[in-house]
Amino acid sequence: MLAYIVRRTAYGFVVVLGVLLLLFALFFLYAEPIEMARRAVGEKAPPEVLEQWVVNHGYDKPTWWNSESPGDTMLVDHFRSMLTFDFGRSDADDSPILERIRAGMGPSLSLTLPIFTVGVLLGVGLSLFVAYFRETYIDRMGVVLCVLGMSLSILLYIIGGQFLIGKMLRWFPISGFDASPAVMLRFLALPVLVGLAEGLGGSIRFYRTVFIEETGRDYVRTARAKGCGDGRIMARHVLHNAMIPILTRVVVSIPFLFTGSLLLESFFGIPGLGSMMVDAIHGNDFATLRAMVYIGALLFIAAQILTDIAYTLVDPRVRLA
Amino acid sequence: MSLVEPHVLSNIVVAVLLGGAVAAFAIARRSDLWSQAGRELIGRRPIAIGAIALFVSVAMLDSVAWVGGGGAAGNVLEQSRPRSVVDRMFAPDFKEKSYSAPLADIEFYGGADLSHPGSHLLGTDILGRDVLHLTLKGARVALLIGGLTSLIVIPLALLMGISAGYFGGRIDDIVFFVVSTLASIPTLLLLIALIMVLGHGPVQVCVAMGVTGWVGFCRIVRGETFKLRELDYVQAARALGVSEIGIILRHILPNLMHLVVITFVLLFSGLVLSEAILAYLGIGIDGSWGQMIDQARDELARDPIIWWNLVAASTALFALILSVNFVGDAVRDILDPKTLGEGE
Amino acid sequence: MRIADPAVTSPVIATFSKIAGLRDFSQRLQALRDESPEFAALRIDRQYEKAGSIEGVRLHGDFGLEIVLTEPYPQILYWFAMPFTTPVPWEAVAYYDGEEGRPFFKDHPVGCGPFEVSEFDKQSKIVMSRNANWYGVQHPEWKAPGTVYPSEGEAIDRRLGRLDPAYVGRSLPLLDRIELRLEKEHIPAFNKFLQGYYDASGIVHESFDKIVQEGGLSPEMAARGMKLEKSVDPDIYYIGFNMNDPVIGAPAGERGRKLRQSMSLAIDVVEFNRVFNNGRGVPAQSPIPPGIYGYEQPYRNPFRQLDLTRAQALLEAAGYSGGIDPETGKPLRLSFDLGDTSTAGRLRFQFFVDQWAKLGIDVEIAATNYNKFRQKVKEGAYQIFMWGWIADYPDPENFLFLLWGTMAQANSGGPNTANFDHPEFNRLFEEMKGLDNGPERLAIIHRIRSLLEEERPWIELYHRESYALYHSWMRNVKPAGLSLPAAKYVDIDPIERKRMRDAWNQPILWPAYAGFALVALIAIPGVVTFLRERQ
Amino acid sequence: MSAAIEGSPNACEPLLRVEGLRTWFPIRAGILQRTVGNVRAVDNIDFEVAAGETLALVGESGCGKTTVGRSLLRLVEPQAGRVLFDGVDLCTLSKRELIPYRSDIQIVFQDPMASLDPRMRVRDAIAEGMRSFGIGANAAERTERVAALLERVQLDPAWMSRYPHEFSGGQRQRLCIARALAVEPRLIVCDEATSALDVSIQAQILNLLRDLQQDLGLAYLFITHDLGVVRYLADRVAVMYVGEIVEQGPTEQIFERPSHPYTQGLLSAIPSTDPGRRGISARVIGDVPSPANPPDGCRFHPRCPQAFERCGRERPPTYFAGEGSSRCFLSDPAAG
Repeated sequence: MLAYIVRRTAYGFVVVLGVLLLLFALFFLYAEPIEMARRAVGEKAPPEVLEQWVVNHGYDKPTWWNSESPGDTMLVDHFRSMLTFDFGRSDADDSPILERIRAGMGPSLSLTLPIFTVGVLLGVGLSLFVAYFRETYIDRMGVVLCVLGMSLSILLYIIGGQFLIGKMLRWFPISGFDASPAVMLRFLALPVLVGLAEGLGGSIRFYRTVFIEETGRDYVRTARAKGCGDGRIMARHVLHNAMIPILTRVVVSIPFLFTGSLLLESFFGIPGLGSMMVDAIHGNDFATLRAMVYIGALLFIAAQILTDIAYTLVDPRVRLA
Repeated sequence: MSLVEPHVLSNIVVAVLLGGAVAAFAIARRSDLWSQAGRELIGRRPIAIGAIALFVSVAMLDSVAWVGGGGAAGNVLEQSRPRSVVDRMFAPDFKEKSYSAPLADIEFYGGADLSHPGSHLLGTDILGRDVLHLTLKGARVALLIGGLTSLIVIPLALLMGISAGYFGGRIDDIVFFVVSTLASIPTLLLLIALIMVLGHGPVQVCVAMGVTGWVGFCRIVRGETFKLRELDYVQAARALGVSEIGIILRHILPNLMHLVVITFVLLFSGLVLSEAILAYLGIGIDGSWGQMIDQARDELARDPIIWWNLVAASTALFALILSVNFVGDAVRDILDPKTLGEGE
Repeated sequence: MRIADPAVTSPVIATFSKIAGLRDFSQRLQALRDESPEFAALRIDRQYEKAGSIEGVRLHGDFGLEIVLTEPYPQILYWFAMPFTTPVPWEAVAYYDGEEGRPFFKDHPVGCGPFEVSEFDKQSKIVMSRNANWYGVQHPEWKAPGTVYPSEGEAIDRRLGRLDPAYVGRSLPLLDRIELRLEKEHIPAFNKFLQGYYDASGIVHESFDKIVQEGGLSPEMAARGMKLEKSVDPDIYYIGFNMNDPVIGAPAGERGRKLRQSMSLAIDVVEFNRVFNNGRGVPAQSPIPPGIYGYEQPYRNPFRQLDLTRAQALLEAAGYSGGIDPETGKPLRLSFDLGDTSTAGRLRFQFFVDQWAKLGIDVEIAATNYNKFRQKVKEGAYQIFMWGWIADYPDPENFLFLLWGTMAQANSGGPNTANFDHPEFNRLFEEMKGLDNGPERLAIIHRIRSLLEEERPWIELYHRESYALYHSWMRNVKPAGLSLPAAKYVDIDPIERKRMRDAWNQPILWPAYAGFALVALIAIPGVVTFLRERQ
Repeated sequence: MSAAIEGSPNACEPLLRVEGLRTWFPIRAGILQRTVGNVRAVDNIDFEVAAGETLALVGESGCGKTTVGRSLLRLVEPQAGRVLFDGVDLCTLSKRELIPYRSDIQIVFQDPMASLDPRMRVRDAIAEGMRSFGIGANAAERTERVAALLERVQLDPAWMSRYPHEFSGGQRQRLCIARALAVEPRLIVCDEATSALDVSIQAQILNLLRDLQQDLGLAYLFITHDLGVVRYLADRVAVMYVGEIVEQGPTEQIFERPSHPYTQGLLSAIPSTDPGRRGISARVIGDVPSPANPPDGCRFHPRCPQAFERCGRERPPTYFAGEGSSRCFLSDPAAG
């Protein structure tokens, strides 16, 4: 077991290196430092200022190989800074990236955490409900509603939500954010609602399939034959045995709690990591984007390792060689 | 200037597609399995299939274009431009100066007279273009996104997945490493980064979507090939002296076809929906419904609101995705009794 | 001295290098830092002290400063009036160094006004609060000028009720706290203003019709007690031609000139403003915007009035009869480069393209992201582009230098992206530059203007008009462009604000109840029958 | 490469001779996935199959008999040993060189559902091997041959354009046999070919196999755990236990006078109508040991009712007696 964990983690690290290499290829081979500088410092800046900026951000070094001092290339810098979490400064406004990530994490989490937890609970609950009533019109309607929900663009959810709930019905403020908890709840209500609505269709359908597959198995029939109540079967047997697919889905989505939601955050004016990324995209802020992609990948890899290990713990059948 | 004009190329593509469709239909007819699945599908989801057929034919009609015959009188430029069949269904100068409501007689703001009063079924957009026309043209873009990307995703995933699953060993290690690396990066971010690198344009966007999209399918193919490789009939084929390539082509690939069909259908809706997000980020494809929705974002804030643009684009998008999702569900039920589990 | 510090990478270093000895100082400083790490570790004021003085800056007693320039440059006075030259305490510069959790100085401005920055978040907001150390706050009894609400002002102030006797004589600032918010999506932001969550806002062009009618507030908005302030910005939006281009630029000679003239005549900027800016914006006749010396309101540029007939005639004279390029036999193909791939951006460009299409010219939009666009500009691989310029200082030189040959992008990487390099213009410009405002300067500006009329390196589009809105509970607002020194006079009536905000934001709840009822209605019969069958 | 390939088999030389065949599967473990051991699926076995003869390979499930079959065809790669077919060692050939010999040995699998490609018509499935060995000049000729083969296995040639799922289990097994026959093999490995079938159908298939053997002079390597089938069909029997052949001999001899305690145990498990037979041999107790970690000494000793001290210490060699051989100290002629 320990050997497996160590090996799995080591492989995860190799994948991290692969991600870094890919990021390097994406962000460094393409970027035109002097234009990035112009964008960052301003149209009106004279050439020497631009050059100074390029030097300050380390974009003047040789890309792959430096014959004079082999450690002093962009490639080495890239790996070094990413692996030590020293992300440096934004290409757009020179703000320290790590600090901004730290600052943005709170708002992002305050949006994604409720969406995530309520979403999982609601998804599992509703799909149990639907699976319980399967082959009645409730189930069929539920499935159709899920497909309907999945077919709408997230843009439409947001625009529609803001327009209908925020502007016409005036239930919640249209957008904004406030760090004080009491006010925050009011501001977060609408984006959370929209986020929930957007994800619910897909997750109910997924969990429903899982549950229905489980209810078809022999042990459920045995339990029923033994005279177990339906509710008990659903709650104890089916839910318990459906844990693996649920766990996979849940664990894999954990990284997105940190990276935030690009669209929700920028539409609702939440100063989190998602809107930070949208800014980075619009501002060609490669340094920030690179750091965010890296952190997102890192979290994802970590989550996957955890899932794999959790598998072995949850399900005695899964044997990993 | 390219040797082949874009519209000629588009016509050729349509011809090839039509030919391919006919050929595929003929092959499917010969195969009981496929023709039976097809019949069952049409029986189960007649409306959705009809809707998709409608979208496809609109897209096809919009892809067949030629120069001449039409264009506003006296305007050499418009006359020299190729116009598609869909374009020809509308008058050459079917334009207003700016917004007009559906079937309105006067301009929405200012109330000036329209040049085509009462004939814009879905109104006009900010530049006075007919919204119905734009919406119909969006079908082509949507199918282009789905089709072109699938054209990249499916062969790539099949190639990588089969070679990893069939040959195993080093090849599998490499493919698996590439797959896990790509899969670790949040899809949307990778997509954006790729588009930044590749540049802006329909082909580039599709390539970027292809690069990010093949990973999931590749995993499925790899796993399935792994299973197939050990099956007795593959072993029997080996014993019969069939070469590796022959086994892959005759035994592995045909037994993956149902996965290809299911993946294609499920991939399609996801792709078209993510293009809408790209449109919001300013890196979408021109003329897509996503762009129309993105544009309508501002229009909802106008007072009185401009609703027809948003409604037209999102209804079209919704109808297509809904039909595809319904058909996708049915296809999955028919072709794969086990149900594969949704997405990743 | 900070501007000269190479570590600061000030974007205005070039301008201030006209001060004698500034560059020397900068180089000395850099050399000293490179030489010894001990020097670089010194406190910043010691470093400056050791690096020696700037030759062209001399002190005259406690209140006098003499600055020597290397060349005549009257505009430097404007530069001195800008934030770049605000005095800053070196202690603050040394303290806010980004180490040990302290922010950088640039993220934590230190000044001496009635407000201090108490929160600075580049992503979302700036909070300013009453500066307890301000002399007006510490010593209200002094009644120093600028620390109490004035009793007199311009005639318009009295008329608009800005000299309310209730305020006269009160100590400033009136507000404890000002919060400036950055909203990325302008529509929700504006809606929040309408709902009363913001006190003041600009107008989103989309909502213009509801708010502004016939130049004033709509009755509905006026009834809410809203106030509107308008101003014209000192800026210019223009379409530029790459004058190095063989088809539309200077190499094409007379043909190119006629083509540019023709294209200029086809652009209907009034219609553009109507469609995209709700009629806001002053159609530009020359590069000089209102409020800048040399702007003349009655002046009409003969090539900036929509005239398709004349445009077609000129096109024919240029050899492109009906837009047909004789070389290919097809419509003339030009490319319109832009560094904006957003949907909204493309629509605007499509508008111009449609207008040129009326002449039969086939203009293609080449949209790339901004970096690629900049790269294209640098390489000269572009034909037509659209750009804007906002005044740094109120002098015509600040606009006309955008066409000065020395500043051409192709030669020097300067802001003359049209690469316009006309000997006559260059001569006139250089002459005009050093002159004080007066008849002599105006005459030269007139000559430049008519030269540009003919040459058309630009199609001047418009100067923006800003509209600002205030709610009734916000008092004593007087717009003064971008600067904020008037903030100390502003007052808010929080009770009124609360009352109106509540009145405007009554939630309509019945649809929620109706929705719940509907779901229950649909689900219950099914549940009931299902359970009955199970029994 | 001698005259043997040219097609004049030496009378003394059997069709197939397997010498010291060993197929191990590595077990990897630890952080670096080093090989820490082997699953000794097939561990050093020898046997022969003469032309036209049927050798039955019997044993409990998991004893490695299926691996033997697949190793012969190199569907799994053996680590060591020689597989001499007509005197040519198949193990030393490269994959490309092997292809011509493929047609000589064919295999019929246990699961008739899994051994036919569900997406391939019967005609194409049977003709596939002909195409790779160039049997039949063109498609029409091949179709003709397919028809003949279908008749040969007592199926209606008109069904050749059907798909496998339209056939019953027994019919499919006939199809598999037809497919194997299509390339004119001399040896067919029947890997539990009748185990998955109903008893009545089993008999039909066995009869078919027997008829084919008589008509075509085929040799069979019949891998099974069903001793009834063995007695009916086999000329000789080899008994496998945990990767080894423990006893070999003519069917009569094995069934009447089994010398190895394991064989005795196996035979006693057959429900017998002869009451006198009961109780003679002891029942085999305990579980089959893991081939990854076989016991020291005789592999059977932990379960052997007649085991003595030497069995746990030493591995018994193969003792030959008459036509048979046994791997048990009890069979040691010296020990008597």
